[in-house]
Amino acid sequence: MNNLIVLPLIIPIMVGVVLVFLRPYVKLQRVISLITMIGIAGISIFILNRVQTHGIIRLDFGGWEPPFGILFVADSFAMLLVLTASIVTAICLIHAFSSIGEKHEKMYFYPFVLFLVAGVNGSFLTGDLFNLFVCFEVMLLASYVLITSGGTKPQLRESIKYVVINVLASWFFLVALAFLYGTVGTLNMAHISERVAEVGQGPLLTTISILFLLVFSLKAGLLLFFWLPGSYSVPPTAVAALFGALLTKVGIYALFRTFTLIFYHEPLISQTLIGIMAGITLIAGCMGAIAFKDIRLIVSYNVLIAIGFIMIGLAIGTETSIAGSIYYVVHDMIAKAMLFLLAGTMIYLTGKSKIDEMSGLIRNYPLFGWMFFLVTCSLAGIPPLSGFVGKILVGQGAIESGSYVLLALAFISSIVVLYSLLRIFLNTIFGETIISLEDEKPMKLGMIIPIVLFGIATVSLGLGAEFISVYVTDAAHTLSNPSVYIDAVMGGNK
Amino acid sequence: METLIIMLIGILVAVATYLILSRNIIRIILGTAVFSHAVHLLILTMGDLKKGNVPLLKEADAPYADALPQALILTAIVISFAVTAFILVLAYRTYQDVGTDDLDELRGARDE
Amino acid sequence: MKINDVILRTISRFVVFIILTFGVYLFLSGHNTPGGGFIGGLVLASAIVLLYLSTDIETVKKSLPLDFKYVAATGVLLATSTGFGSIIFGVPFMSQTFAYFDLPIFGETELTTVTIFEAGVALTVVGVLVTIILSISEDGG
Amino acid sequence: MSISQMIEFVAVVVIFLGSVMSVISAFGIIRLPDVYTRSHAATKSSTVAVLLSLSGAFIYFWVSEDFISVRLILGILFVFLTAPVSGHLLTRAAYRSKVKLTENSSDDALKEVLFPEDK
Amino acid sequence: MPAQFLLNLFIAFLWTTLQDEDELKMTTFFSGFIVGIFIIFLMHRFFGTQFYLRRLLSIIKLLFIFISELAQSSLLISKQILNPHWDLKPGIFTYKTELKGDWEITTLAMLLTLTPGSVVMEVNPEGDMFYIHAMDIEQSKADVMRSITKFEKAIMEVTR
Amino acid sequence: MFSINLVILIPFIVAALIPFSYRRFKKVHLGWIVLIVPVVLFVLLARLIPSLASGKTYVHTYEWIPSLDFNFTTYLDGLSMIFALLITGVGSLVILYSIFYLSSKESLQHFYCYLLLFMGAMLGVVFSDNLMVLYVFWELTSVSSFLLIAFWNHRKASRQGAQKAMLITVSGGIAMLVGFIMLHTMTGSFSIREIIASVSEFSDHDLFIPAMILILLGAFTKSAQFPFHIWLPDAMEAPTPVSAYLHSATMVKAGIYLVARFTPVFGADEVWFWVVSMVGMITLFWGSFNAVKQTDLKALLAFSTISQLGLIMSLLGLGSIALQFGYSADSVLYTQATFAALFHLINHSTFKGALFMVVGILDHELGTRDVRRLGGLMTLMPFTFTIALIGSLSMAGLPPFNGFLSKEMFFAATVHIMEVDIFSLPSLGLIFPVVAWIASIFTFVYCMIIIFKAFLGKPQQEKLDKPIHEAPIGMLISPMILVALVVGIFFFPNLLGQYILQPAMSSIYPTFGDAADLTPKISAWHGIKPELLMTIAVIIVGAILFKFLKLWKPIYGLFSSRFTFNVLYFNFLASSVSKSNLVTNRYMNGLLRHYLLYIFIFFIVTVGGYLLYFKAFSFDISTNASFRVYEVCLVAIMAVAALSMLFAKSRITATLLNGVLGYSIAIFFVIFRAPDLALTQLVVESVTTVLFLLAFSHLPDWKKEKLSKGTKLINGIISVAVGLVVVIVGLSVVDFNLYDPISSYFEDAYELAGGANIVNAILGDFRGFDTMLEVVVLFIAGLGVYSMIKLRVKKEDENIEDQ
Amino acid sequence: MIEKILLASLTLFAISVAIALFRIIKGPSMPDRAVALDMIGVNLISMIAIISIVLKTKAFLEAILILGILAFISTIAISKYIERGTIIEHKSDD
Ligand code: NA
Ligand code: NA
Repeated sequence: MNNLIVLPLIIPIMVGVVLVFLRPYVKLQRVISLITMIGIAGISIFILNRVQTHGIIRLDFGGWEPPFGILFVADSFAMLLVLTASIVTAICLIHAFSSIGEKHEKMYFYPFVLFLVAGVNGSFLTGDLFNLFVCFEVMLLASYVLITSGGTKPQLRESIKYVVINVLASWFFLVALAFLYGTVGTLNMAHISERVAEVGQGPLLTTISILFLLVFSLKAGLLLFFWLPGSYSVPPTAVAALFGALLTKVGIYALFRTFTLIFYHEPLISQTLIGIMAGITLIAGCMGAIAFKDIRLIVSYNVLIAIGFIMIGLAIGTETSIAGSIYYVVHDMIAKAMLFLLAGTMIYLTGKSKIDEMSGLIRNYPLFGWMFFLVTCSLAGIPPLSGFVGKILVGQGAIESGSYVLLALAFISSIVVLYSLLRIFLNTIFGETIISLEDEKPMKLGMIIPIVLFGIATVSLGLGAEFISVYVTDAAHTLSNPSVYIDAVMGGNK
Repeated sequence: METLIIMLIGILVAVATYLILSRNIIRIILGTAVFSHAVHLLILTMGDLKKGNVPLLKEADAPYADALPQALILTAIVISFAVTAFILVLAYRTYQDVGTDDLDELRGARDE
Repeated sequence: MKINDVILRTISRFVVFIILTFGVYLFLSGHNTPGGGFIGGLVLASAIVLLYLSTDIETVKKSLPLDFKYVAATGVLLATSTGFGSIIFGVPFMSQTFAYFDLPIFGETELTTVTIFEAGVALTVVGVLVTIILSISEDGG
Repeated sequence: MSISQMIEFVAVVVIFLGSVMSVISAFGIIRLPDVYTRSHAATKSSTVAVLLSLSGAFIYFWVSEDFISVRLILGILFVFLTAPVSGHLLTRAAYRSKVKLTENSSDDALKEVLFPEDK
Repeated sequence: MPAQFLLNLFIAFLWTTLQDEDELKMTTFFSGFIVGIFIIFLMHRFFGTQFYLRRLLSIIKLLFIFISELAQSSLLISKQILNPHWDLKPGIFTYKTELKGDWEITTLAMLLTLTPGSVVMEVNPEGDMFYIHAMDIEQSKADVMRSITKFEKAIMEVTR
Repeated sequence: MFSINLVILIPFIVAALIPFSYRRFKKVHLGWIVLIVPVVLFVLLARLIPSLASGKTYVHTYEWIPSLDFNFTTYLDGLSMIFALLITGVGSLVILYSIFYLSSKESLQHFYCYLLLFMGAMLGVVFSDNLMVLYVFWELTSVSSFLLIAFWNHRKASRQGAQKAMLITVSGGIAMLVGFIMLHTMTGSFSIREIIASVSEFSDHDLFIPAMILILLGAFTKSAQFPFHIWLPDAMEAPTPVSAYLHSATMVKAGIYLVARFTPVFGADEVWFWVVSMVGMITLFWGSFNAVKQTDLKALLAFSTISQLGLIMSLLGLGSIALQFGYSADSVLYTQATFAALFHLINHSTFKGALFMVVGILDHELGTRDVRRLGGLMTLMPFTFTIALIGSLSMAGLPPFNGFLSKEMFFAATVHIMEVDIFSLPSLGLIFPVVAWIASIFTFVYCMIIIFKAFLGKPQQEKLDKPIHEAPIGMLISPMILVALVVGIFFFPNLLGQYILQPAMSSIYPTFGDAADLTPKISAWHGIKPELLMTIAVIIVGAILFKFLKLWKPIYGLFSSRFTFNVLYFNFLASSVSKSNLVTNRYMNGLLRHYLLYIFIFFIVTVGGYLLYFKAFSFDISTNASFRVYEVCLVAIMAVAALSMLFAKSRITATLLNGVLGYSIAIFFVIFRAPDLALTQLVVESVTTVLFLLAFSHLPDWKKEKLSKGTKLINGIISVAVGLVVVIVGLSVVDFNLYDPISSYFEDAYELAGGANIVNAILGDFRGFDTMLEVVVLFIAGLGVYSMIKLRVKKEDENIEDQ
Repeated sequence: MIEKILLASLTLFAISVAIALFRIIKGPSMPDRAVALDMIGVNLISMIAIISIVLKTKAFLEAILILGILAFISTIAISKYIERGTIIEHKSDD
């Protein structure tokens, strides 16, 4: 039964490889990959519910007991992310069907997406730090390919930077792993946590924890986000949406995991430093979001704001604020994917990318326009859309712990988000219509459907927050109480 | 020995850092290669050096050298190879299409 | 004067067989001595690389009409499906089993699922390496 | 000193000879004036050096551990086979990439065939 | 000739089975092979061809030539390197051979390369002309001319 | 009893139906259908007035997110009833009016959809007991207001006005939200009723004042209080029915509602009194002062609205002082200010609604709202004129109109406050009547402007595009009903007082016993009191000022236009954008080198800094393994090879040096007893070299690095520092020996996994999962390289991506 | 005694490697460097053989053969690169 939790990783991989053999049959590839993602979403729901009834599920690969083998650990936090990632991917795939082009599709586009998902899911699920590195690499390699797929000049230009910076990040990851192995002599995260707690997190271990902070911050785009705006604004729309939704979340996940499970003993790092970094990220994101006229840049900097916001939840570190961050992560994955799809579709429709070059799209594409408005409200945290619950809980945590600066930054950022997106909305969606009926590119059904699906998701996630609250509460509880996780991993065979 | 190797690692890291800060893409790629050399040595050094025999049970007797870091390095070597291959191709594809191997000329358009 | 690669070609033809044999040996012997899927695969791949180096792409294609992408894909499928097999048998994913058999000719032989797994690894390594090298070489020339 | 110890000692001396040979050839690599003459040092002395040390090792393992290493034999064979080829390929490449012969050189039979225009 | 080899294998196998042991042993097989060699040597005239191990002998002979050339040349080059007054005249000269076929040419080229003071640089497209770099052109030319017929003969013994 | 929750939901449901069904109503103006909603709701609510007047309240809860205590709880009491009646009542009239105002050619489905959205949201605001739900509806009113202001979004001014309104009100909303969360932190409850019930327990909490200020920020932005008033004039870009409805009668009063609602929570605090009343007073003055200079009638009404909202706000502030004193016979006097506030709230909606509709009529029929182009309409548009006259006079505070009554009460309240002696400076209280009086003069002046400039004097047909004519009857019905109310309330004020205002007073003063005590008897004539004298003085001075308007109007020129709040707002936005652009472009400059430098500096500063500052460095060479000479040689070789890479003049040299490094590392793997590693390293290194060579045939040889000396120096320093940090941490880690690694377990590999090669057993079995994924990594790379090479974009496909 | 000689040999081989490294750094021509690299490979083979004796293990004998193979392949690749600029051709000229 526990084998179930490897499925979110192994199915995409195997299906991806099979699709390589099905190269010429594009339609078949589409159907199979979509079914795969929906299937994984279904499995994830099942696992998520099982976690509620049976507690954390773990799978020792090869039957080797922790800490000796590699294992997957499915707790509510991980599964929530896996579930959201699967849903987001499925929807982005639908968009890709009509936007990515047959040439790309025949160049293994779907296998790469599936590998990306596998890497992402693996990163969420693994309970072994070195395996996390490997899962990262699966995800990264796939992302390297996807970011260049198409091979336009800007893509090549940005992907070089993206790849080099990520290679450096991976290097730091290995250095950190080496140091950690040199000190605590183990790789299993729960076991590391036990050992770190046993001796107390002395200065050396804290130094190493900063190294992990550096690594995961690079992935998460926390403070070290320089690679992000460029690389998120060049790939094809569906890919950009996937990136915007998934990639940084993996880093965020890792930060949450390591700094709640392992290195939670030194608040100077786990709270103050992360708090400062989150704050700066937020400010930089806000500045970037209003600085530019290129839609893709505006959207990319909005990613930073969300990262800062989510990390503030960790920096505050109360159970409430962590729950808030979890809500917000789930929301952000959906809303960001939607935003990226909208931005990309807008560029596709007009052939322009600057906000002052387009206008009045609402006349030509009313539904599209309203979806943009919806996502604007959602990302600005306007209730009852999905961003709202997380925002309140983070705020609540901040007030309870007296982190007023972070509180102020977090909430002011919502205004900037609103401003930056309203600027797009008012300039492009509203305004004098510039596209005459003859020049109007027809809106492909395959492009608007995923956007609407995301729209429905963000509304229902807000209105139906109660449905996921039980999972979020459990996830936050596990994160706030490391012993829950440790007991599940180290507490004998299940 | 450990101290000596760590000093060497330090030099490798410094060289790699200097290389990766270059403008030329090949230098940068070489920088990443040197980085991986350094970290492979580092992982090995973090297990105890020379404190045991070859980890082949039929070949030698206990004590054995720490085999886990060796396995990790093996994985790391293969991964860094994969990445190097990719980045090399990326570099020359960029050169073919954009016409430069100079990162300063790959800044991209500014948005005012 | 045109280049005459006769020496290189002749020696390589011979050397390639040494390397191939050695590669298979490394692949099989990994269980008890250094070697295994990776190294075996790498060495096999270098043999093929040597073929390419000493002759040319077309010649190798004629004598080795394989699409190495599919070789690699088969390898990955093989490696993953040994893991997947465990799911069917209801044991933890990636559980490897091993047993000793007394076979004629080979004597006491160990048969393990790891070997299948490693075969997958080796195939992938060969497939990927050759794919990469071939793709670059075929490009624009 | 038993026979086997003596043979072991001889093996080690063979190895040592190899190392001396190696240093000499390395010295040649610095001393000789151009790449062609240096490749003489590389293909000959250095090959001999490695053959000596491998043979020494082979003998040593044979005597001290009663182990006939096919891998070492193969290694020896391999070096023996490939060293001249390497020398050939490298000098050819050097000439074709227009690396100059040393000033002292007298004849150059290749020049008229390969680069007649440089005359 | 392959027929001789197969027959030899068969004899060895027969020998092994005749030994009637519990298990197959490499050593038994090996001894059977040697027995086979002996039998075939006696009977080789029946086949109307040369004894197949003759070629092995010529190969071994060739190998010795190789080794001795290598030893000489390495000594020579060591001497040249260590000679404080280096005043040799290097150069490139040609040599036309009568050998044909890839294996023959290759073997000869390798031999020449291992000969003291010379390295084969090029083979012409027709495959009958070597361009040889010599450490000291006068001496090497002479050396090569002196020993080359010996080499060619040894090679042809193996291949023809 | 139907649930109040349904009252909120009905407009939303109808709004949601409109986009799907509006096409069916081609023949009928959509407004007629929509009109049913507010009328029905009004009737439904009105039927509850008697029971509310008898002290009943209605609570109903639907669970929304019970685990977070966000529940859809509605609470109908006197206070919410006033607002609900305004929302549905004025809503009905406005929709009726809009049927004639908006032609069927406009996208009515949008208009009514937004309007219903707003109506539902606004009802939600006033009925919600749960703070979070209140916030939901609060923001929804901002959103719907945004949409309505931007209704004619092809106009730039509309879009800008909408953006400004949305930004300011949503920002305020967010501040308010934080305040709400603070309240929850203090009380553990989101229910307003529960919070009010537990006021005494948390009024000395540290967060009490911050929460108060934040909530007031929400109220002030929404109610266009100084200095947040700047959005309201721009919001006049909306169609006039919207201005009449949202931006004078209802939405802008949400802030008033909020202040009234929270008076029982915060009112007992002195800060509340000062902030609310002073902000109200300033707004009152500033609004009326600025209204006078407007030439656009709608802008004039906008400033007038600002001013009147200030008036109501200040009254609520003044009324809160009663809570400071606690319930006593004396303090009841001060509650009259609150009473006046509620009274004026209703009155304002009536006369201002009517006036907006008048302006709408002018705009609609004549095509302009500019007083300079109007004049002499009295005779040509008699009905419109009558309405305008009544509305203006009521606004100016003249009898026999309801405005007179509430303004009198306002003056009375300011006079009462003057007598309160709790202030340390006794003369400070004088501010209130003085400001009130001056503001009223300006109010009088601009009311006269409406009457005289637009309707009296000579008609100026030449300045108009359309002939002057009376509006169709349909457009006149709604304003007529409103002015009828203006007059009606003047004559029967106590009906209103008893049924509507009294229950509301008990909501605001829940601790003040019998609400009947708090309900003064309103009478038009109550003897010659200071307030009456003040009114008379207003009329006299106002008339003089109006007469000599031209003489003193230049005063407005004294205020530099560069420092108006409006300009400040725009400058702030513009400079944020340009500064952000400057700063972001500066560090996000697209240079990989800089990005990497940031990362390295972060590494050096945090990792190195922490290590050194907290003295984590420890070093002991004695535990080290021994070393041999040749190993030192190898180390030296590697170091030299590495360093030479920096100076290599050609890429092949560097690649070969990298190969030397790789091979040497393989030797170290041998020395450190790692046979599998040595093998792998050797092969991988060679294949990598081959790859480099392959790629080189597609790349140019490298040129000398064109880096300035300074750059090189920085690079050098950073590189050395990075190396040093790694060394220091590495040495410390080597010295850290508290744990045995877990790897001794793997030494049983033969028994456990059937392999004698431990490394291989780890790779194939113990950690086979890593290996499996590693194979996948390799596969992705291979496939990726293939697709990257094979997939090329044709030049023409590269359209905008290339910019 | 034996070990001392072996260590001395190792040191000598290491010195040869160092000298060859000098040639790689100094050049002047590419073939010079290639010759030196080839030599380094060959010397490393010897070193592995000797270290195997010192460590009394047969675990590294595979490495000897591998290094031989790879040094050869690298040399071919480098020389072809120097000579033709490409190391793998589509089709031979003949
Ligand atoms: Na525009
Ligand atoms: Na240690």
